[in-house]
Amino acid sequence: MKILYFAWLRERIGCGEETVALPADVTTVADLVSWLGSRSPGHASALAPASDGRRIVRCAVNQDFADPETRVTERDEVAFFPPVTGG
Amino acid sequence: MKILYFAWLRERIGCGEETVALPADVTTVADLVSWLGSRSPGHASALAPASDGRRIVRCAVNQDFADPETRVTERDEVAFFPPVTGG
Amino acid sequence: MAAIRVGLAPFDVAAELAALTGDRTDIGGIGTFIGIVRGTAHGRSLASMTLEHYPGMTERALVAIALAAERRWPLQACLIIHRVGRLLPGEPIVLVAAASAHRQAALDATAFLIDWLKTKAPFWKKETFLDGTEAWVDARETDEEALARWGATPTPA
Amino acid sequence: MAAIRVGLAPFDVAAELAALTGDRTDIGGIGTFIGIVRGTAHGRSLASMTLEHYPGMTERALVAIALAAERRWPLQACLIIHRVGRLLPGEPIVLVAAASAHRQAALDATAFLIDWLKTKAPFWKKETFLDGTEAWVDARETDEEALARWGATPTPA
Repeated sequence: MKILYFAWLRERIGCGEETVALPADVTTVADLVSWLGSRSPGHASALAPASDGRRIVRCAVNQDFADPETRVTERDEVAFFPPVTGG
Repeated sequence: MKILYFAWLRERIGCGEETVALPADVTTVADLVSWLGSRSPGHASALAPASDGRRIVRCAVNQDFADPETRVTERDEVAFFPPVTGG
Repeated sequence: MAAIRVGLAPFDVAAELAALTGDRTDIGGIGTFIGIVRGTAHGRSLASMTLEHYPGMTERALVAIALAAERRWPLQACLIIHRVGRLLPGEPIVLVAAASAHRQAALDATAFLIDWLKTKAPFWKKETFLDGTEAWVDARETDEEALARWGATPTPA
Repeated sequence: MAAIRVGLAPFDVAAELAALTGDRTDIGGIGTFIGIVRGTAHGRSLASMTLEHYPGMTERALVAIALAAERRWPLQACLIIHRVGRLLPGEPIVLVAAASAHRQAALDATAFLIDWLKTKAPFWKKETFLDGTEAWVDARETDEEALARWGATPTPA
């Protein structure tokens, strides 16, 4: 699976793009966040929820905004990023 | 008094500007409209209210929008025109 | 800074906006509206549109409208340019612009400027159709309704 | 016609609007909004603003936003141009424009385009201050509130 990181997630994780082999039990965005968080302290810090439990990081699957429940497969392009601030 | 006419009032009256000597009993815009209406059939037609009595013609005294009750004197510049349609 | 202009000449939007903002770096957004002569009216083809105005009162009215916008919103600059004379379909008639630190103020002030201009500035449009006939444009009640959004007194009726 | 563009280059508003309208004579008004880099943030002087984006998703998102505007209002044309890379204070970041036969549709669609863009397009701003420090801009809750005006589902939280 191709994973992309943007803005301060990219900086904190130290890379903008990585390709991972997905474990069989990772089937949703929420699963993916948990699993990625175990890969390095940078991942864990970047993907952690706020201290009040609110989800900070946004996600897109195949370039569409996605929820924690959105299902993912090995062939998807998944991106993680902060709330957008364009315009 | 200097009187100006714009748009279809100007066309119907046949002039854009005239100078008149104000009778003593003309003290408001409403008085002025009545008195001007007696000067020619063109004036009467241009300044007449709509068939339902609604006032069609707008007025400005010294370049500010005015009401029928606005007072006028010999030294004022008074303009009559249709509702505005710019923009 | 409020700038207004009335004249025959066309305007260059980019140059006008550049002049409006100058070297300032406190502007976060500029809203603009450009009104354009349409090629048809009531289903008939237009040859041209002629704009008449009341010189002197027009400038006073436009300044008053610009200042009213500057009182209502924190604007860094605002601009009203209105053309007069004979214009062809597709030609711009009017440009209004409002610059502010914040986008909502810029957008709201832009709508306010054009709404007020349509009911409070002494311009009159005459349509000349391709068949040679002419007609003065009627004031639209929707323009007075648009004014009401701003809590404005309608122009004296 | 919806046109979108993402790139490093500055834009010429006059040329963009001319291209948008072409030879059409059915457009009565064009609303536009231009977003500009401000010279200060949180009271500190800015050296530059750097715009990062998600190539591919950005273009998809902008097309979706433009099409959503065209579904909601009778637009003859609509345009979104967004710059990326390093921009200096005073430089334009974004241009949105909506052209319609009627001014209210053009103005409303313009506000809609910029409101949606601010919450639904994958851009991120990083501020570089004169003292050399850097900070990613926080998303503002007022942007989500502006969205609510359009009856829109907020972006997944």
